[in-house]
Amino acid sequence: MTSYFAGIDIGSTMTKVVILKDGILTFVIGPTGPEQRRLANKVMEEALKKAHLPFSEIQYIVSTGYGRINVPFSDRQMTEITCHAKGVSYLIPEARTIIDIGGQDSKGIKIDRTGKVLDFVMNDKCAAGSGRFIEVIADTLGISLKEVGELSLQSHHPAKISNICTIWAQQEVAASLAQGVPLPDLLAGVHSSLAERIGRMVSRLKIEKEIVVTGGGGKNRGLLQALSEVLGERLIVPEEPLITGALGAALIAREIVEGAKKNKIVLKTKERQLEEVEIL
Amino acid sequence: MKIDEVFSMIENQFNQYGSRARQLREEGRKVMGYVCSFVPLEMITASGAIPFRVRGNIQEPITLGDTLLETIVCPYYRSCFDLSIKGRYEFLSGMVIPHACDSMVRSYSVWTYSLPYSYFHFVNVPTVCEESSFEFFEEELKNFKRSLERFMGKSIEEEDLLKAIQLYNQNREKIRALYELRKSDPPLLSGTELMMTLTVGSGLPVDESNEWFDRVIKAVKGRSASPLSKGPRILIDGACIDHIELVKLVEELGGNVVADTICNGTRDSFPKTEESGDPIRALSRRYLDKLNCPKTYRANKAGTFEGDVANRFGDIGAYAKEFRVDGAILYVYKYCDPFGFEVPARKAYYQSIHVPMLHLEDTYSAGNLGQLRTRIQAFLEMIGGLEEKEV
Amino acid sequence: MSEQQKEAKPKKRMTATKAAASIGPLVKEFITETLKARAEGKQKLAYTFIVCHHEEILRAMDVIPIWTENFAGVCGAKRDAERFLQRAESLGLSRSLCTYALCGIGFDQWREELGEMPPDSPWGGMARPDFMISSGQILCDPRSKWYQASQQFMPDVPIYNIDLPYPLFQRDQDHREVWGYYHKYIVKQLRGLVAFVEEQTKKKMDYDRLRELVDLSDRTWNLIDETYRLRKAVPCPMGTGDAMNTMVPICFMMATQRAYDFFVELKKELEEKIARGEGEVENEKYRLMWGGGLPAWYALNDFNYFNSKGASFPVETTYRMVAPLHEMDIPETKDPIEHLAWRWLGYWTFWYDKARKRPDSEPDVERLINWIEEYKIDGIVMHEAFSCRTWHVGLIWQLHQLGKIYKPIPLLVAGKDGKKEVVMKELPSLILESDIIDITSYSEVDTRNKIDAFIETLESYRLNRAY
Amino acid sequence: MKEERGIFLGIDIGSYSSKGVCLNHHDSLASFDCLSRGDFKATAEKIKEELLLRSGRREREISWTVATGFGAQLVAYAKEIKTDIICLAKGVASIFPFVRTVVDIGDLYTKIVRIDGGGGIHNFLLSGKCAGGSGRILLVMAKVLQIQVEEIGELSLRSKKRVDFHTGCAVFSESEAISRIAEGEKKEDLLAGLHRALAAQIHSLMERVGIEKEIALVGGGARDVGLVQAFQEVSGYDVVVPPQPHMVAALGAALLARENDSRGQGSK
Ligand SMILES: Nc1ncnc2c1ncn2[C@@H]1O[C@H](COP(=O)(O)OP(=O)(O)O)[C@@H](O)[C@H]1O
Ligand SMILES: Nc1ncnc2c1ncn2[C@@H]1O[C@H](COP(=O)(O)OP(=O)(O)O)[C@@H](O)[C@H]1O
Ligand code: SF4
Ligand code: SF4
Ligand code: SF4
Repeated sequence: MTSYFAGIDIGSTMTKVVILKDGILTFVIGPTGPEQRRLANKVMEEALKKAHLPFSEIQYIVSTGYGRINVPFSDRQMTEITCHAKGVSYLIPEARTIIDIGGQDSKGIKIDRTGKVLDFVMNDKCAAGSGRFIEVIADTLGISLKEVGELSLQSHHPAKISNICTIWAQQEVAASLAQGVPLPDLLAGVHSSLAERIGRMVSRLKIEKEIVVTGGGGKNRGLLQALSEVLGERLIVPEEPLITGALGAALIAREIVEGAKKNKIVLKTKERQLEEVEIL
Repeated sequence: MKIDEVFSMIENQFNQYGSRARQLREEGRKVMGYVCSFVPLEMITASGAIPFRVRGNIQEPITLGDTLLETIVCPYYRSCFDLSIKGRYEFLSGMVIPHACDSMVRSYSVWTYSLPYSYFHFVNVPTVCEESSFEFFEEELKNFKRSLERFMGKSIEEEDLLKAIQLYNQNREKIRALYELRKSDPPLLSGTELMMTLTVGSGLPVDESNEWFDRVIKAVKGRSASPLSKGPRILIDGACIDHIELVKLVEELGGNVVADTICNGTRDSFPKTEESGDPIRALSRRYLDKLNCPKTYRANKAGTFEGDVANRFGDIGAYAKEFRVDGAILYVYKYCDPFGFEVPARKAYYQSIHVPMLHLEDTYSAGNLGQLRTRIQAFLEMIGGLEEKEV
Repeated sequence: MSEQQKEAKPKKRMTATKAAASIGPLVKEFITETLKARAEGKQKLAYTFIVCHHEEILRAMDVIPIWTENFAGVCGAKRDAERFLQRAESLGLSRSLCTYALCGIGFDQWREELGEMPPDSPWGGMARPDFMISSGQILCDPRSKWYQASQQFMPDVPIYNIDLPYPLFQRDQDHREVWGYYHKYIVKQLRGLVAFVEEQTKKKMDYDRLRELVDLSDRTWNLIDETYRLRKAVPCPMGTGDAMNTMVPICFMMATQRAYDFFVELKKELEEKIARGEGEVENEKYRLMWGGGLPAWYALNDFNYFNSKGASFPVETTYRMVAPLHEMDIPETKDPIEHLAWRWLGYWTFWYDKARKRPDSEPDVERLINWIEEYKIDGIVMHEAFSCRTWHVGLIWQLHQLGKIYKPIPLLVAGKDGKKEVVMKELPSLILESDIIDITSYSEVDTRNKIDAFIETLESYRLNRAY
Repeated sequence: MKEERGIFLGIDIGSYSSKGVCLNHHDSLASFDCLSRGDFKATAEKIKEELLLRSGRREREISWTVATGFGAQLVAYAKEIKTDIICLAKGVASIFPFVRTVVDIGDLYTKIVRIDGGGGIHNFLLSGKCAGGSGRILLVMAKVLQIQVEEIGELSLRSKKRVDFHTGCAVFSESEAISRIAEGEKKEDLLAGLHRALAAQIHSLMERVGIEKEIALVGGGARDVGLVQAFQEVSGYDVVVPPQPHMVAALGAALLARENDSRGQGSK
């Protein structure tokens, strides 16, 4: 009998599902909104459809991310830190440091060969240290997140963003734009400001190579370049940096099942049913 | 008493911290507030007053306190001041503050001029620990004694002091016995229960506190099973932790808190006072030398960094072994200078004894706890395996 | 939080006095001297802190002090502290701790890791010491923990920690009741320092020389006091901006002839300015007191901004680390060490008697009151540096207490029915918030905005003063 | 002396909204406000045009203009820039001469100003460094809850259940709100909780400069009746709110412009 495992990562901005067979069978990325429970159901449903699987085939499900407790069908909840470590190590075994830049926080994680977490730091008190910073600015400038990275790479004279607070920086950027500072320069400034902050945080870990960037920040080439400059190191980005958390969760699901099998333990699982939930 | 009864009474007293002290005040006793582990409680008890540890409240936002005290004071201490100035401890007759950290020293005037108590005293504890420091500290304790005598209107006799020393030594033995109950795996007494019990004790006259500890010990010994399931065994390293939220969070997430170095725990409760010889001298040794607090500078006698940290933090290693600790959480408040400066050295020490450590900087506010949650959970995942938890 | 990272070099600050202008090169010179001495290896170098009343001992033993607070301040003033602060943070030190210490520890770690000075170190960097003298004063925790933390990176460098307590002010107890045993302890601590330095330098203390040096710094001390009192003149010839320079000989050069000569010069210069009626600002409108807090070293230009609005600072409570010796009620003694210990106690308890006499006063508040009167002060400015509790806790309360006990200012204001009436108001005050050297905590726009509003406040007091 | 026909403009360019007031020697002729939308220069021009249009005056009749607020530097036609502190003091004193403490809940800052009836300042304090304690958080909330900022006040008054909302980061309050809604909390209860938390922060800021009665709440935040009520409950003080609380600084600026003229002082 083939076994299927799923990991679901409910982030503050994106919900991601990975279904695992021997390798990644399928993955789906959807937005997260106020209705986390419903979206969890929806994204899962989509993933199952894509994989042509009935829900009952999924042996074990691990949820992770900011909204991990809001997943009605998850059998076990794990933090993003453990999950990213597993996921990244699976894709890039030589990774020793992970920098995850998400919408709610950013993290630095040090791992060993097997993907075990050795140490970590995270920032989550203030939006100024997270991907949200970029989102807010992009929104102010009226450009989409997808364009942000490329645009900033065109800059020759990055602007200096003097405010840390996201809200004040937003104001500053808007004012500079009105004064005619070119958009790419502003974006480059914003990226280096965030990169500085992230660099400062991860420097608390003794950074070792290879360094892998995950989370939405990994999709932003402007930010990556700034970060690489700050750290003075080469950065690796997985093909799809958003899903390493969900992938790790699925891998952990598999490990749990295998471990249980070895120790002849019967695992409790939740009912495999997608519910309709309406909020707002 | 049944165990549930005991703990529900403890919880009650914990939630109404100070109610017994208020009652005693109404009965005409004098209740003396204090903070930190450096105030010799024996002296207060011997004077006839009842020492009462002033606590903060992590659930209550600091408001009134901020109007007089800068927010760069350690948040725990600000909370203590906030509650005091809001009148929560109006039953106190006085307040004794020691020289423990800049937050305490520099705000001493603010306390003494803003609170309506009729007695204030500052105990100047030396920063270094040498022969001349003991001499000085003895004089300082004698001055404290004279000051208390003046306030209480009666002299403190040597036998009063000796009796108080004995009572506190008993108290510390009982606390030791409570800690013994955490050695089994899973521990028979949860960290949350212990923290509550100790906190309740710090708001009672020492003889009453002794009775309570006896009750708890007896009840817990009669327990057939632990209130917790097996999980990583955690040591909490830090300063004044007078709330249960951190420990509760760890235990909620599947860790078991089995040991600590904190001021409200082993730092203050394990070292005992010599019962023979001159009592003041004995007290000066206990408080200055035996209390292992970063506040007291201890010269590097080893000449190497490794040797120095082994001397300074040896108790951590000993507890880690004794209580079979899997990991430690170093919990330090923002703006706490004595502990803050030791983080790198402590980190190195934990590495040297191969105990994984999580460093948390907290702002003593309930709003911040959510942020600790993910960190603690990840740390527990990091040190615990995946498999053994499932049934 | 505003961040002015890697700010371009700050504009050169204009000083009012020639003496203040000569300080920059002077500091550079003594930092360079430490580097030279390190290279030559003839004299011993010691890390140490200001306000310990131990300079005489070091100088008498020919030990060259490396003032670690000074170096951090230099990094701050050059707007080049950030990289050292970040190093310290990456070691696990919280930025809420004394940033001088963080800067110093970050620098030490870097220098020890490289085995040489970090690249482009400000003024050549801080030399590796032969030993460190920290100070477990009742005054400041970081000064007792800092070198211990630095020692992690240079375990071979020994520390001597001098404990220098003084009795805190208690309203109901005369400090003289207890200072006998304080004095005894401090003397032992200082003698312990002598023994330590003797051991480190393999030299014996020359007590005659020590006595001379103590005498020299006593004379300097009195001279500083006389010089600074000249600033009572209207218009004020020298402000706090300059005093943040002239603090250098007070804090880092005591017990040297040069410090004495410096103040001879400064005194002469001030006397001349007063004779010419020349003020720090051309048109003195407001006289302000810097009532508490170390300055933001990277933003000393703010003093010029104040000046540009007609505000002068004749007095500051910061770095005025002297009190007239003859007014201090301390026992005479021939033993220089005993004298140092008395001077220490006399200095810290200087305002105690006065404070005890005025109901609800307190030494720090008492000092404010005295100086408000002596220097004809119109308003108080304080700086709350987030990372140092020592000098920055209690400020809000001091202002509060001052408002409560000090005579208010009568102002004419429009009352409820529109008629003018006299109300009594406390002295205007302003608290600026940032840090000593962490520039990320500073916002020039905010600060200038606050200064503008404060000047408007002073102006409305000036215009509406009833009598 | 300027001719009697002269008019005086007070322009307050805020980060959220910009306001202008036009006075002549005796009366108020016109006022206008609009959202700032980043381009302060253009906004300032627009306000001038609207004010002239509404007062039926011409540009050359402007005797003096005082600009204030976040974007004051960008009002090209201003003769003078004043801090919003003194403008608030002037403005409030002209409406409520009996007020001694002004609380301005603006978009980026909360400001406390202690004043006398003549518009003199006695003390002041600004919130700083983090937008978590200012009016912006209301805007963020309105956006997540999908309501208009104008509706917040009324809605929150309908709250029946006490929900504690931990304000922290103005940006993250969004995600906190989201998860609280997901947990089943009602919008009105959340808003009431937010108001309480914000009110407590403002109260504590106020205590630091000392409170003297009467108290006026102004600025855009004072248009939020829920916040005003929460403030009265939390602080235990009654407050007065002028009819157009957000216009007060602009009014003060215009008054200063007129004063300047009557004192006959010139030049920038
Ligand atoms: N295509 C993209 N280009 C640039 N940035 C992106 C892109 N997609 C997402 N992001 C960034 O990623 C963040 C969300 O990342 P994610 O790791 O999914 O966070 P979370 O787990 O909190 O939802 C957003 O804040 C945004 O800044
Ligand atoms: N009608 C309204 N109801 C409730 N809140 C409002 C209203 N209008 C404005 N606000 C709030 O007041 C804040 C400040 O507005 P305003 O005083 O115009 O700001 P500024 O002058 O700083 O630009 C805004 O952030 C918004 O949250
Ligand atoms: S936690 Fe630290 S700063 Fe706070 S009171 Fe205790 S020793 Fe002082
Ligand atoms: S007094 Fe303040 S600035 Fe100086 S070392 Fe101590 S904490 Fe640092
Ligand atoms: S500074 Fe700004 S981004 Fe940071 S917590 Fe405050 S409001 Fe949020």
